[in-house]
Parts: sequence; C-alpha cells; structure tokens
Amino acid sequence: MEFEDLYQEIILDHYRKPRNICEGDDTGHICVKHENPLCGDELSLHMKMNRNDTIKDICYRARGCSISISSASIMTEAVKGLKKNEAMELIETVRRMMHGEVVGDGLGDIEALQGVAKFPVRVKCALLAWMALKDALQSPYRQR
Amino acid sequence: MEFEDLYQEIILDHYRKPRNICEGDDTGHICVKHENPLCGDELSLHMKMNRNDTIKDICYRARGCSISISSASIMTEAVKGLKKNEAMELIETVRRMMHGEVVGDGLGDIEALQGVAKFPVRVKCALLAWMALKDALQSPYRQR
Amino acid sequence: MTENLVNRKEARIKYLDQDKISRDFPILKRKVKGRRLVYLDSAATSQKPRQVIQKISEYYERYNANPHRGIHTLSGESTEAYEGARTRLARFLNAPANGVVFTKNCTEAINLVAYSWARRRLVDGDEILCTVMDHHSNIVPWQMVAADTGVKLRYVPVTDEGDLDLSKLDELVTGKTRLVAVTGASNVLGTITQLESLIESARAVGALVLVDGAQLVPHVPVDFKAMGADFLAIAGHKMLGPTGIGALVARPELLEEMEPFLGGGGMILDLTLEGSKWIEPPWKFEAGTPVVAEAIGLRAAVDYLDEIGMEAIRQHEKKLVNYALREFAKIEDFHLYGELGPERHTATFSFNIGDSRGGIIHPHDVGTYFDSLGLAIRAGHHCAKPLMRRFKVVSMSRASCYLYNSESDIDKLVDAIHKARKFFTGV
Amino acid sequence: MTENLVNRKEARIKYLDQDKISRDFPILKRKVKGRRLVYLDSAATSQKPRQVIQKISEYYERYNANPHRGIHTLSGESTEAYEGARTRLARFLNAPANGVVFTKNCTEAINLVAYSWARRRLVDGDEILCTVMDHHSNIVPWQMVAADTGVKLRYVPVTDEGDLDLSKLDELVTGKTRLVAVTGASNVLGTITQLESLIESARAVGALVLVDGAQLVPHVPVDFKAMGADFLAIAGHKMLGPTGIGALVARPELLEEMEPFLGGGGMILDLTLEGSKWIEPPWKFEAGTPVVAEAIGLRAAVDYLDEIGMEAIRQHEKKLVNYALREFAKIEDFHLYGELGPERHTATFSFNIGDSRGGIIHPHDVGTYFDSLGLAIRAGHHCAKPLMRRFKVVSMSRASCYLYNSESDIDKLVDAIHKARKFFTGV
Ligand SMILES: Cc1ncc(COP(=O)(O)O)c(C=O)c1O
Ligand SMILES: Cc1ncc(COP(=O)(O)O)c(C=O)c1O
Repeated sequence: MEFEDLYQEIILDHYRKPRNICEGDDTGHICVKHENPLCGDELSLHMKMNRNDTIKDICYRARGCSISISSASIMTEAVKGLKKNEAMELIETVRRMMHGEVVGDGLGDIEALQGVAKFPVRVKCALLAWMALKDALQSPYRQR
Repeated sequence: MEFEDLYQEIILDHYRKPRNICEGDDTGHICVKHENPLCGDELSLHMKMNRNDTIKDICYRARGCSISISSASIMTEAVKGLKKNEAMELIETVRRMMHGEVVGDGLGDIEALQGVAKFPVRVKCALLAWMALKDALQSPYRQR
Repeated sequence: MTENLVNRKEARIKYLDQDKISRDFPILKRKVKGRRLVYLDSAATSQKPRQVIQKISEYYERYNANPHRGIHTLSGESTEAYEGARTRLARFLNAPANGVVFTKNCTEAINLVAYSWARRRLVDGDEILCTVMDHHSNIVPWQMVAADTGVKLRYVPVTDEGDLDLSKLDELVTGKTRLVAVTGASNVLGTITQLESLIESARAVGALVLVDGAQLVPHVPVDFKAMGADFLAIAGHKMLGPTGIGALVARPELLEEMEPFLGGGGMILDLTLEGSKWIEPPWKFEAGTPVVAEAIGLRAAVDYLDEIGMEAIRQHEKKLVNYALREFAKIEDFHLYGELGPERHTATFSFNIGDSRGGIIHPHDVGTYFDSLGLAIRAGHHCAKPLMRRFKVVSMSRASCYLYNSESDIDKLVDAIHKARKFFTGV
Repeated sequence: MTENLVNRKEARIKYLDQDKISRDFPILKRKVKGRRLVYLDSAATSQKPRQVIQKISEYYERYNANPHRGIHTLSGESTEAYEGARTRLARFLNAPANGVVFTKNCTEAINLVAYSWARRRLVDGDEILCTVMDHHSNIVPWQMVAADTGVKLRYVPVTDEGDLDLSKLDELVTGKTRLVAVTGASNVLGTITQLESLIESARAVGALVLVDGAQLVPHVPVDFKAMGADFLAIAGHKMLGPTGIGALVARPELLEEMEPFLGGGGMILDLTLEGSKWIEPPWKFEAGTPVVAEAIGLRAAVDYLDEIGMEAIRQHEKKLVNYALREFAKIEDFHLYGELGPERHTATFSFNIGDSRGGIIHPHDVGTYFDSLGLAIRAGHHCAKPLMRRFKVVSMSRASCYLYNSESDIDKLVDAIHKARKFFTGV
C-alpha cells in the first residue's frame, strides 16, 4: 500500500478543482443517486444523451472523500461525447483496473486511479461514480 | 494436589470393605436420598433415632466413587450412638475440614478424609454422605 | 487381513513423523506428577503446536488492531489476516468463504442456527430430529427451541454396538421433519456416523441438516460441498487452534435469508433510531469486535493440519484404533463402549473398568489415579447424558487420541488400566 | 488555573512512568511507513503489554486443557486459572465473582441481557430507554427486542456540547420504562455520562439499568456495587486484554432468575431427552468450551492496570485531555465534537478538519494521510450513526489515547492535522 500511488497529483488536482459539478436545478434528463452508507459517500449523477446514443452532457453533485470526488470528476471528463457502448466498456475497464485485473494504459487521467487498487477499502469510493454511470446508461429513460 | 493424601490406606480399606451397607428393605424410619447429577454419585441413608435423640441405627446404599463410598462408610461408623447435636457439630467440622478451614485431629478414620480438601472437584463426593445425614437429622420425622 | 497388509504398506509411505510432531507441541514436554505427560484428552480440547502459539504472539506484537473498516496500516493487516483465516478455513473444508461465520466455540455456532433459523422458521407441529449420541451442545439448543415454539424433538436411537440405529429412519424422518441435527462423530464412542444416509433422508423430505463437526473435522477429511449438509458447526480449539474460536459453515443462500443473531457494531449497513439494515453474511453474524487472534491461530492450525495431511492423520488414527482395540480385547472385566472398528471409529475410546465385584471403578477414581501416572484422561458423562443412560451408566472414562499420540501411549493406557484395578480393588 | 496548578503538582507524584510503559508494549516499537507507530485507536481495541502476551503463550505451552470438570492435573490448573480470572476481574470491579459471566466481547454481553432478560420479561407497552450517544452494540440488540416484542425504544438526546441532555428525563423515564441501557463513556466524544442521575431515575420507577462499560472500565476506576447498576457490559480487548473476551457483570440474583442464553455443554445439571436443568450462574451462561486463554490474558491485563493504578491512569488521561483541548483550540477551521473538559472526558477525541471551502476533509482521507505519517486513527461513523446524525455529519476522525500515549503524541496529531489540510486543499 503506497500512499503516493493513491494520492497522485492528478487526483489531488481533480479533488481540489473538481470538474463538471452540476449547477442549477434541473440539470439533466437522467438522474441517478448512489450512496455508500458505510463511509457516507453520496453522489447524484445527471446526464443527457443525444439521439445517437452518445453522452451529451454529464454533471454530478457529491459528498465524499477525495477519491470518490476526483474519480467522479475524472469520469465525467472522460465520458462526455462517448457512445453508450464505449462508455460501458470503459466502466468495465475501470472496474477491472480497481480489482487489479488489468493495467489502465493510455487512459489519460483515469490512469491516476490505478493506485486505488492497492487500497481495498477505498476501491468502493473510486467506483462510486462509475457504477452510478452504469446505472444511468442502463436507465429506461435514456432515449428521452 | 497429592495423590497419596487423597487415597489413604484407610479410605481404600473403607472403599473395598464398606461398613454399614443397608440390608433388607425397610431399614429405618428416616430415609434421605442425595445425588450429585454431575458425577453420578447417589446415596440413600436410612436412620433410626432413639427417644433421647441419639442415633440408634444408620446404614446406607450408594453408587459412587471411592471417596463418596468410603466417606459414607466412615461417617456411619462415626455417628452411631451420637446425640443429634454432637452429630451436627461433627458434620460442621467435616465440612470445614473439606474447605481447608480446620484440621481434623483426633477424629479417627475421619482424619483420612483430610486429603480431599486438596482436590476441590472431589469435595462434593466426600460431603455427600454428611449432607445427607444433616438432612436426615433435620427431618421432621426424626422423633418417631 | 488384506486390509491389514495394505495398512502396513501405507504405513511406510504415509504415517506421521511422530518425533517431529511431538517436538512441535511444547506442552508434551511437560512433566505431571514427575512423569512425562501423556495427553489423552484431545476430544475435550487439543493441544497447540508452537506454530499456532507463535502466530498469536506475533499478532499481538506486530499488528493487533480492530479489523472493522480501519484504514490505518495495522487495521488493514489485521483485516487481511482475519479475512484470510476465513478464506483458508473455507478452502480446508471446501466451503464458500462467505458461508463461514466465526464464533467463539462450536456451541455458539449451533445456537446461532437455533436462534436465527429454527426459532424464526419452525412452528408447533414441526419436528427436529436429534440423536441419542449427540453432545449436549447439539441437544440443548433444540430443547430450548422446542420449549419456546412447541416444535417436537425426536431422537435417533443407538445400537448396542454404538452405532446410530437407522432401521426405523422412515418413521423418524417424515414430512414434519424440518431439521436433522446430528453429530459427525461421537465425542464418547468415537463412532463416525452415517451422515450420507441421514442427509439423503432429510433431503427426501425437504428438511435441512446441521452436522455437528466438533469431533469430525479434526480427525477426518471433510468436504462441505460434497457432504451436502446445510450447516456444519466446528470447534477450532479441538483442531489445534486456540480457545475462543469455532465456526458455523453454511450454504450462503441460507445465511442470506436468516435474521441476525447478535446485534451490534460491525453488522450494520445503516441504522436510524427506528431500525437497522444489515450488511451481507457472513459479517451480518459477527457483531462486535471479532475473535481476531483466535481466527489467526486457527488459520495456523489449519496450515499445520494440511501440511501433514488430513488423510495421513486419519490413517494414523486408524492404526491407533486397530492397535487399541486389539489390546483392549485382552483385558478382563473391561467394558469398551462402541465397537465399530477402525473404519467407523476416531481414536476416542470410552470405557469402564470392572471392580471384580460386579460393579465398576468409578471413572473419577480412574481419572485421578491415571493422573498420578501422568496420563490425562476425562471422566464423567462427557456432556452426553442420553448416551450414558442408553448404556445404563452414569459415567465413563474416556481416552481420546490425536496426531501426537502413538501406540506407546496406548500401551501406557493399558498398563494404567491394570494398575488402577489393582489399586482400587486390591486384587 | 488553580486546577492546573494542582494537576502540575500531582504530575510529579502520580503520573505514569511512560518510558517503562512503552517498553512493555512490543507493538509500539513497530515502524509504519518508515516511522515509529503512534497508536491513537485504543477505543477500537487497546494494545497488549508483553505481560499479557506471555501469559497466553504460557497457558498454551504449560497447561492448556478444557476446564470443565476435568480431573487431570492440566484441567485442574486451567480451571483454577479460568476461575481465578473471574475472581480477579470481580475484585477489580468490586463485583461478586458469581455475577461475572465471560463472553467473547462486549456486544455478546449486551445481547445476553437482550435475549435472556428483555425478550423473556418485556411486553408490548413496556419501554427501553437508550441514548443517541450509544454505540450500535447498545442500540441494535434493543431494536431487535423491540421488533420481536413490541417494546418501544426511546432515546435520551445529546446536547451541542456532547452531553446527555437530561433536562426532560422525567418525560423519558416513566412507569413504562423497564430498562435504561446507557453507555458509561462515549466511544466517539469521550463524554463520561451522568450515570448517577440516570441510575437514580431508573431506580425511582423500578427500571433496571444496563451500563455499557466498554469505554468506561478501561479508563475510569469503576466500583460495580457503588455504581448501583444491574448490568455492566465490558470489552476485555479494550483494556489491554486479548481479543475474544468480554464480560457481563450482573447482580447475581438477576442472573439466578434469568433463562440461559446459549444452550449446550457445561451449563447442564441434568439432561434427559425431555428437557434440562441448568447449573447455577455464572456457568449457566457459559455453554461450550470457555474462552480460557482469553480470560487468563484478561486477568494479566487487570493485574497490569491495577499495578499502575486506575486512578493514575485516569489522572494521566485528564492531563492528555487538558493538553489536547488547549492545542486543538489553536487550530483554525477545526471541529471538535464534545467539549465537556477533562473531568467528564476520556482521552478520546473526534473531530473534522475544515477544507477551507466550507466543507470538511473526508475522514477517510484524513485517516489514510495520517497513516502515511505513522499515526493510526479511526475514521467513519464509529458504530454510532445516531450520534453522527445528531452532529449532522456522516463521519468523523477519531484519535483515542490510552496509558501508553503521551503529550508528544498529541503534538504529532496536531502537526498531522495541519499537514493534512495543506496536502488536500493545497493551502
Ligand atoms: C461504547 C461501546 N460499546 C460497545 C462496544 C462493543 O464492544 P465489542 O467490540 O467488544 O463487542 C464498543 C466497541 O466497539 C464501544 O465502544
Ligand atoms: C460432539 C461435540 N459437539 C459439540 C461440542 C461443543 O464444542 P465447544 O466446546 O467448542 O462449544 C463438543 C465438545 O465439547 C463435542 O464433542
């Protein structure tokens, strides 16, 4: 468990200056809320899809630790503009990365999440935003 | 805990040749049964009192270990002819002896029970007959 | 005879390195009453190899911490070790790790099922089938359930040879039977029970099966999945592990459906003043600070057993049974209870010594006398009063062996039997 | 000021020999992330002195045996040691030895009362009074009783200062109240509760009182008889004892009247196929093989605590509280929960560090960061969700001290707080 692997500069940067925080109220067509009662992390994700199944807009509100917040920030940046199936693939890659099954190369800021895999107690934090995204993508309202 | 203190020759002698085993059926006016379900010791005591409150006759039937049987044998020999209050005093002396509170000197065969005090698990065995006697002496039918 | 030949052959290959094993158990160097201890009370609790004792000290000296959700290094290490012990035990028994609940002893494991399953599911008219051979710990919990719910208990009888009498099993296992609670091996007779038939009968009527594995798992290779039981209760301290540890092994689906038993910290997903949500099993059943050092010690015990091999241990015990039965047969006025032979016998022997007047020498006398010779045996009802009544005795003497006992210990036992009779009866 | 002067004076006389104490705890030599461990998680579980670790090894190496009614030497010794531990603990708490039941942790002790007393005695309409400050282990068992019996739970609220709010006690403790279940000290705030008032109120309406002593007994001299509670639950592993041990201390008359909890071997006077008779308490409540090594370890812990003296330990902790409160007060944007001052405070501190944007740095981040500096603290809800809600947070960071912590550990803590803020917020 290496501390520096967890709190990489990129992570801290996203945590200190989180991207894509929702502004205003009705911020998206699809809205999903996830929480982890054990650690108190809470995240609501708002998303708009284009007709051609690509993610048009995505933002979130969160309460949580640096890992869950930066992961949400990184995630929203990474998936904007992706097609649904591309996003689903990415979610799976990140999930496997968190469980130490693959190494995330060439994934930009996402790579910085790699270190979390060595901190089993923090994996859930890192995955919170991604699991919310998965839910959102599978939501029946997706095509609206 | 010294083995030889427990199994003194006198004890073994009473165990091998127990005295005052009841014969026949209706063997006394007072009849008390005591058992110790933990180790399976079982003893029934039959006793006749004289009008002047002395123990006229006493016998027992028992199933148990060498300690409980020899203690019953020793007890019946010791108390025959004693007055009620003398017997009660003796019971108390033996009880205190078993708990290491007094040393039983000049008590004849009873002294041989002294060693039991060092074996806390066996104290109940040694006291079985004496507690039965106490019950018998306190029984309301005593004067018959 | 062929069997014997085969055994002899295997001996050369499989039998245990007794010298090494006795060196591993520090207590076996102990002198009792001036003599080298001969420990024949493993059915009560086993001795512990230094490998186990050291792991426990190491835990306290290096990484003791409360495992629950701690994020500091020590807590991470202790969580890993504690959960690693669970996984290891599961592998040892071929059981799913999320079906392993740690308890403080085997009795608690059985009570967990009595409280969380039986009390919640069974009603007046339902039946639980126990056996006359079972330990109080696998009878009393069901009697308590019966008293509270009106469930009826029935008992499989025991034959003169010390076997479960399954001749009337059809009448005992019926549509009313909801649970069969049976020991895998008797702590008194050493009998290894007919689990296969019992589990098959229970399955046929849709009853669940709880196997009390306290005396089985230490001595016989056990495969939980292959066995087909729903619950298996074990006693860690009887299989070289420390005191304060047992486990309930269960099909995870069953645990999932069950209400929790002990309520408290560590089993809560969310709690408000109005009520609580539980986390998933097995943790749902482990309220409070877990038995961490104990689980770590048990893991070391399992490692030790596995290194020697449960098959080899079983083989060794069969050899002891063979030898002991042969030697016991030579003793006059000697009553051995349970005579099923090595294939159905763990190396646990209960007996009474005749006093040559038609009675017996009281087991407490036998026990104390044996102790004076350095032999540790148990005497009494062995928490199996129904079985005592079955054999019309109040108590028995019991000598129970484990991997660290050898044929020479049996020789000492036999010698002590002769001496005891002479001492107490004078002949 | 006068108070401070007095404290200073006492320092010279009573304060602990910190060097000797730290030498006694092998784990404190441990390096974490390259730095000497600073253990600030004793409220979760305490560390163990070598005196305790050695007694446990010695038990396994010299006289391990099942204590129940054994008549061989080892069993006699283990019985004596196990029962000796009971007597010793009773003396430590000024409680009757036959009122001490050993359990595997504090949670089991509380559940014992919930199952054997509350479930059997309370009915719909009765009330149990808990507090918002209590640990889940002293809430969930009563919630489970409530769900099964219809008993109603009520809760003593908590003030902003972290005290139990007794202003409306008259309305909370009424003729319907049958049990007051309250912690002696908060595992989060460090608050030492107003037991005297609570017990008095309960007495006035004939309700029983259970004190959760998990966080009280390790830190404050406790006299069970003088306290006047009916039940006191304790956690051996939080007072220098091993894992796997707790105890219920109770008035023996109450134990006498209660039904057993776990059924099994060791608590049976007689058993037939139809039912059972129990032996007397406390053994009636200790079914199965007891937690022997654990009780022996706890005894060594109690010896250790007594040698130092609980008064001296309390004094030491007051000094730490004084010092810590003074240092914490200097930190900006820092939220300490519970501010009752040293007389009502154990050396347990829960806090949150502001992130200078109006939020807080998540305790899990704080915990992980502190760990990188060698400081072991706990982060989360501390099994006290109602209390978290009361303070409108989801989690807190907690640093909890014990006799082996010194003012320099507080300095390191304060330093780490500053560093953490800088690290996470960049300012
Ligand atoms: C106040 C309080 N009560 C009860 C408990 C539960 O104790 P245990 O973990 O020994 O069951 C704890 C500790 O976790 C506690 O702090
Ligand atoms: C067959 C059997 N079942 C259950 C038990 C109870 O196990 P424990 O003492 O671990 O609760 C024992 C041992 O005493 C046993 O021999």
